[in-house]
Amino acid sequence: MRRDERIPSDELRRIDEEIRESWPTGSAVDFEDAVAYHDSLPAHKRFADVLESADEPLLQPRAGVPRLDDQIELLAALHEDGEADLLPTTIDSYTRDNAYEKAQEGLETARETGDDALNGFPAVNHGVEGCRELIDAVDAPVEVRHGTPDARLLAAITFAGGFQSFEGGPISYNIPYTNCHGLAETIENWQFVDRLAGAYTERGVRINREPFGPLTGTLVPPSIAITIMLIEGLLAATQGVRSITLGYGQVGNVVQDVAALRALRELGEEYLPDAVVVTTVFHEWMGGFPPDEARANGVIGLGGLTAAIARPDKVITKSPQEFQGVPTTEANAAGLRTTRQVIDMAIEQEIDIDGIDEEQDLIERETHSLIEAVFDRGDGDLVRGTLEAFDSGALDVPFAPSDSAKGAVLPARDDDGRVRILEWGDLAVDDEIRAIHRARLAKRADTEGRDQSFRMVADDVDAISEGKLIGRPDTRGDV
Amino acid sequence: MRRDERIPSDELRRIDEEIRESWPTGSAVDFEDAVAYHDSLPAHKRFADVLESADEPLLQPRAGVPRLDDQIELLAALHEDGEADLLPTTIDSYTRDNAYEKAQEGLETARETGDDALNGFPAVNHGVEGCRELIDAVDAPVEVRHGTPDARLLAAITFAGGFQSFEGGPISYNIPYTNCHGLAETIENWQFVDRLAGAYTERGVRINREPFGPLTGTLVPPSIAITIMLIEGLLAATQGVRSITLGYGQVGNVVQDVAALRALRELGEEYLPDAVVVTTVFHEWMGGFPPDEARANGVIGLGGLTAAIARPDKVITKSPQEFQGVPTTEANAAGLRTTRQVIDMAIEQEIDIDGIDEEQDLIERETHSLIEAVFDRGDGDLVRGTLEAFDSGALDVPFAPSDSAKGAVLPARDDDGRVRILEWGDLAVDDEIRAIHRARLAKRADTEGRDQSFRMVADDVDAISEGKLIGRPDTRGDV
Amino acid sequence: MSNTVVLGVIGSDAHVVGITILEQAFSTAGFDVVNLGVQTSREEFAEAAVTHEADAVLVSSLYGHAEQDCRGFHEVLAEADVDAVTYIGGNLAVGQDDFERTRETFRALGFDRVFDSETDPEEAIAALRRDLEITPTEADRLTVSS
Amino acid sequence: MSNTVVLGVIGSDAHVVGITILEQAFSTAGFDVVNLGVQTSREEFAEAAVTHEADAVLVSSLYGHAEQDCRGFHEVLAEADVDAVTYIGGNLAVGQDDFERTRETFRALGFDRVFDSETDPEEAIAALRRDLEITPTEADRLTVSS
Ligand code: B12
Ligand code: B12
Repeated sequence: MRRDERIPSDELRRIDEEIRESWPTGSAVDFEDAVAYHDSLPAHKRFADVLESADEPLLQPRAGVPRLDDQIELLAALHEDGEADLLPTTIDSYTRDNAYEKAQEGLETARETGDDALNGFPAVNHGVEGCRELIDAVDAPVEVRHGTPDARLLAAITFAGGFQSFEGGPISYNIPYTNCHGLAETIENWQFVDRLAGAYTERGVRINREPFGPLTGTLVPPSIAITIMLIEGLLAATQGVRSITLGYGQVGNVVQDVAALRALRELGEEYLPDAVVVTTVFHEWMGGFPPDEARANGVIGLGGLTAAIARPDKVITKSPQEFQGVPTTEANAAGLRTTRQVIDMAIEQEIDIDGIDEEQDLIERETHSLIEAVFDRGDGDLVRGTLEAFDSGALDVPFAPSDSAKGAVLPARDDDGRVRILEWGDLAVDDEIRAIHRARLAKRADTEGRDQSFRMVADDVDAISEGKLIGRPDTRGDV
Repeated sequence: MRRDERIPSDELRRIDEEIRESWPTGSAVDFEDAVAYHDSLPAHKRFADVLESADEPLLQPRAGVPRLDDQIELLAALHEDGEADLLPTTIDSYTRDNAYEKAQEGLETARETGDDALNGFPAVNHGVEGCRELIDAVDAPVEVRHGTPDARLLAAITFAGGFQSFEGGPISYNIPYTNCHGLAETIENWQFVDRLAGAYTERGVRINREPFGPLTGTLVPPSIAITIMLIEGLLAATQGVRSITLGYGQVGNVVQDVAALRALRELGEEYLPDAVVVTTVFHEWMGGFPPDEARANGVIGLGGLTAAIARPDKVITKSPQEFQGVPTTEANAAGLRTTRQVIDMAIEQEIDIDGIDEEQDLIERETHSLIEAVFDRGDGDLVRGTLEAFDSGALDVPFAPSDSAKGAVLPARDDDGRVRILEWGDLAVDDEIRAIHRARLAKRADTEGRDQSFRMVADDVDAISEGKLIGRPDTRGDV
Repeated sequence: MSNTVVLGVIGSDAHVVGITILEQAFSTAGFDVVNLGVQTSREEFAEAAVTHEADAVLVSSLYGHAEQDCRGFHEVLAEADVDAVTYIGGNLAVGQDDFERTRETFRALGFDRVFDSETDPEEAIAALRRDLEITPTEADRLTVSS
Repeated sequence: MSNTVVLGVIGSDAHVVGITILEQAFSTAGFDVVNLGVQTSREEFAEAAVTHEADAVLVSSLYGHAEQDCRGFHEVLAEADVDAVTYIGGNLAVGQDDFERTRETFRALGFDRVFDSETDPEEAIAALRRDLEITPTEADRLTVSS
């Protein structure tokens, strides 16, 4: 098992070579040439600089289609019609599984039939040259967004291909995304990704790294998400990453969301080394959306308003077609503009809501408790601490498909709609905190005249898609 | 000139007869028969009861097409697909001008060609029977919405036709809507309308009356709107109206909007007689909309959120197609559902924003000053006071097309986006209040490094349609 | 270069905000503006054009009845011997129209230019300068697409 | 009436929330549920169906690759001599599809019923009760439209 230590240069080279040899397009990667390519990019395509110097939340959609020319067209449209500030390239599911052969088949089918046989852009198959064509063609910084447990080859190719931001991390792209990879394994994989980003950083190409904050997107308690962001931020920093964007997914309660984003920023500054520039990203609601574009626009609007108050550095927008499937370009651009309008109308307003500080305190207390438990269990080593914490359930993620997490934690909303914890499993928070949650949930149970149970959790999971924040019993009756 | 006194019964009868004789369909109006018809309506079609007993803001769209069957279909769709709680019937512009002949032509063209040759439902031409067919066919309470300075015949026919709510008032349907009617004249006209509603009320049919709060819809300072609501409420109460819904149009600053809605309710309770049940209605942004449905959804979303915090009894929704023209049924229903989603997600949350009380205090101080000035000038008579106040500019409405208002007041947003007064004309507020506005506007001018001028007003008029709340100089540069 | 522009809202339309903005923009641009306000009849437009020897008549309509209101407008102008450039702008049709069709309708009614409600006043000013052959200025380089 | 249902998410799809809800709903409704979790292969479905003598196999797919993942699924079941009712549900196509077309596609692949992602678990339960000829209960009177 690796420790939380910087991968030595020779080891880096060894893995790098091995990785590049694992698939034909790997051979086109040349570090020196890549650094030169990045150096040739104009200032407005430098992801970290653009993000870190913005004075308003920047907007970024999700988007990826198999063919290069379609992807260029899609990104151009999102940039122009959607007024996106930052652009994404979402990778297909086969690539995420390292099934490059299948991705190749899908790409060829797409090329022949024009059908989108893949649910994203197979960057490995497009190779360094294809990626650079994309970077050259679009007029804004572009991030790789994926969900790949073993993203080493993807990183090698996309970094060399000119992408300057890379989403994911060993926990956030494992626990919510797969059940086929152990945590020890993904930590190793991501140490390489971060080390490679660090190598570019040393040469002046500050690759931005963005741990995936929303996790399973479904009622994730803020302190759990923030703890994982801190771990991934720390692991990345060890490997030399200097631009880190910590993420958080909207839960829909404005006070809790603003408090969480503030806690995320504060704790990020507190825990990450000074050499790292910390930024934050807010994801509009990542759980189940309403099956209706009009209602989806309401969800998006509330997200925009939350962003205007909390002022994260970046917002990842949703489209009104989220429920149904991958959105059309127009719907994707519409989600961006709806968000922009709300943010721009609200951001100059002084909107100070009571109770944010208290909620932030609670989140910070919980997070401190969790992250210190991780440190404790690691006995000086964060990798070990992380593994032990997940193994014991001291750290856990609700609705995790992965066996690497206990999945014993169950969240539910309180009477105000804030996400609390109903089932704790072995989560490392003390009784005092548990009592606060318990009291809040008891109040809700009381309001609803029913017991706290999985039924409540299930109702909450469906609530937003059914038009409410809280899954009250009569809500279900309506449907 | 009439005074603010209840029209005596014989006078009521006299005018009523005269009015009914002025156009053929008037002859079908029979008061006793009408009372019996209202009594036959089920509880869920009784407007005042439904509105006054709701425990969440009810939603109502705007909608009117010329043909009866189309109008029925339209309202059914808005009720079912839009989930509207209360339904409207918006009257066409010819009827508003009492040009029933032209309305008839338009209606016939519509019947022949299927084209919507009128911009609303010509209720007078459809007559009592047509109206009742509509009321019978739709499954929710229906309000008449129009903009008619002389709405006496329209009221006589629609009340007899089963409508139980009627928008407008002598000021609010004059000053913003026309330049062809004096204020003394419209006050007389509306005394009759209110007296007729009062006559039904006496018989147990509580016709709901709703003064039109948004006025010109364009940066109207809250205190001006509220003052006019109080005047119209008082005039209606004198005539026996017992269910009054005071209105207010969103200005887009959340704190100011919530403060204004609270002030509206408080002052309504304070000034209107105890016998009157006071409710409030919030109109989503009534000024120029963005020429883009996605951005329009953002404006609507902010309106929904404001409603969730302020909890008015009713919300009049906008559609994403507001900019372009009369919306399709689908777009109209979409505006309703977007609003519903935001309200239902936010309404159970405790969102207490700082500064609402101070803003409310300011609005109440200004309103007291204005309404007391009206009382003073009337020397005991509200009608006279109103006329003199408008005549002297002690009361005024910005962007008024009517010569009955001085139109000397010019509003502009302050640095926080709240609507303040830049040019006062002879508005009856004291120097202390003026100084507060001046200081706020000076701060903005300072931020923008430019003088306070009409340019600023013009920029603010366009701002929301161009994507911002405040018309900053660089905003224009962008476009 | 004191060119005179007659401006008003036609029919029984009372949307005044647009012409308030237009009045200010045209004045600032150096035109003499005669603002007739809202609910102006064809005859009032013609009269004002004669009285003020207008170079241009600018008609605004927002409420959706423009077509009915403008039928015969140019005949009234012709009878009064008005020889001015005529523009119309605003929300010219009821509902969600296709603007190109609307433009044709109003061109056929005799308007020299037809503007939709997304029109920036600067655009109309640039067009009018061109139509009246006023010495080009900075603003003129804006594209005119009406 | 202890009917056994095998449930899982096929392919490399890891969307677990839907099956978590389904598991609970089917259990509450009295079925024995074998939840295979996410990223379940065709073979794993077949094996579990054999081992647990499943009356029904419920396949979930959200991520848009259902069609590829389900090609050959019924052949694998047939080879293992599984004779169970088969349902599939979720977001079955990439993008904004027309669901009727999608339903046909999956019917042709051999599924007895195809559900979209708006499906309420109660609906699937009612359908299964009907298909397995389980004594009707209250819930059964719900319309089944799949
Ligand atoms: C504010 C408003 C009102 C206010 C008006 C207050 C007042 N007296 O001015 C109130 C609430 C009173 C009102 C009433 C009505 N309104 Co209204 N209103 C609006 C709204 C929201 C904004 C208009 C505005 O002020 N815009 C800001 C100004 C700066 O822009 P503008 O007016 O478009 O003008 C600019 C351009 O169009 C252009 N332009 C305009 N004219 C001209 C002329 C020329 C020659 C040129 C070059 C350019 C040009 O330049 C201007 C300056 O930039 C619009 C919808 C929208 N646009 O968002 C509806 C809208 C115009 N109204 C509409 C309707 C139907 C009405 C009513 C009939 C509604 C009703 N059913 O009660 C009444 C009509 C009353 C009457 N007699 O006129 C419809 C028109 C429908 C259509 N055409 O299909 C609209 C589009 C709303 C809708 N979607 O249904 N309204
Ligand atoms: C939460 C979520 C995630 C979470 C999942 C966490 C987890 N492990 O579960 C995260 C963020 C990790 C994620 C990842 C991805 N996601 Co996702 N995700 C969602 C989202 C927002 C909600 C899903 C959800 O939990 N809904 C709530 C549950 C209760 O409902 P449900 O899943 O629909 O299940 C119900 C019904 O469908 C039905 N049902 C389901 N299966 C079956 C089976 C039978 C037999 C029956 C009868 C009924 C039935 O009953 C269920 C219970 O009521 C949806 C969009 C949406 N629906 O709003 C997108 C969505 C499903 N995801 C999508 C995609 C593309 C992905 C990724 C590939 C994204 C990416 N590009 O990174 C990855 C895939 C990773 C992987 N390997 O699987 C797409 C699928 C596109 C398509 N089909 O065209 C969607 C539709 C979003 C979108 N519009 O693009 N996602």
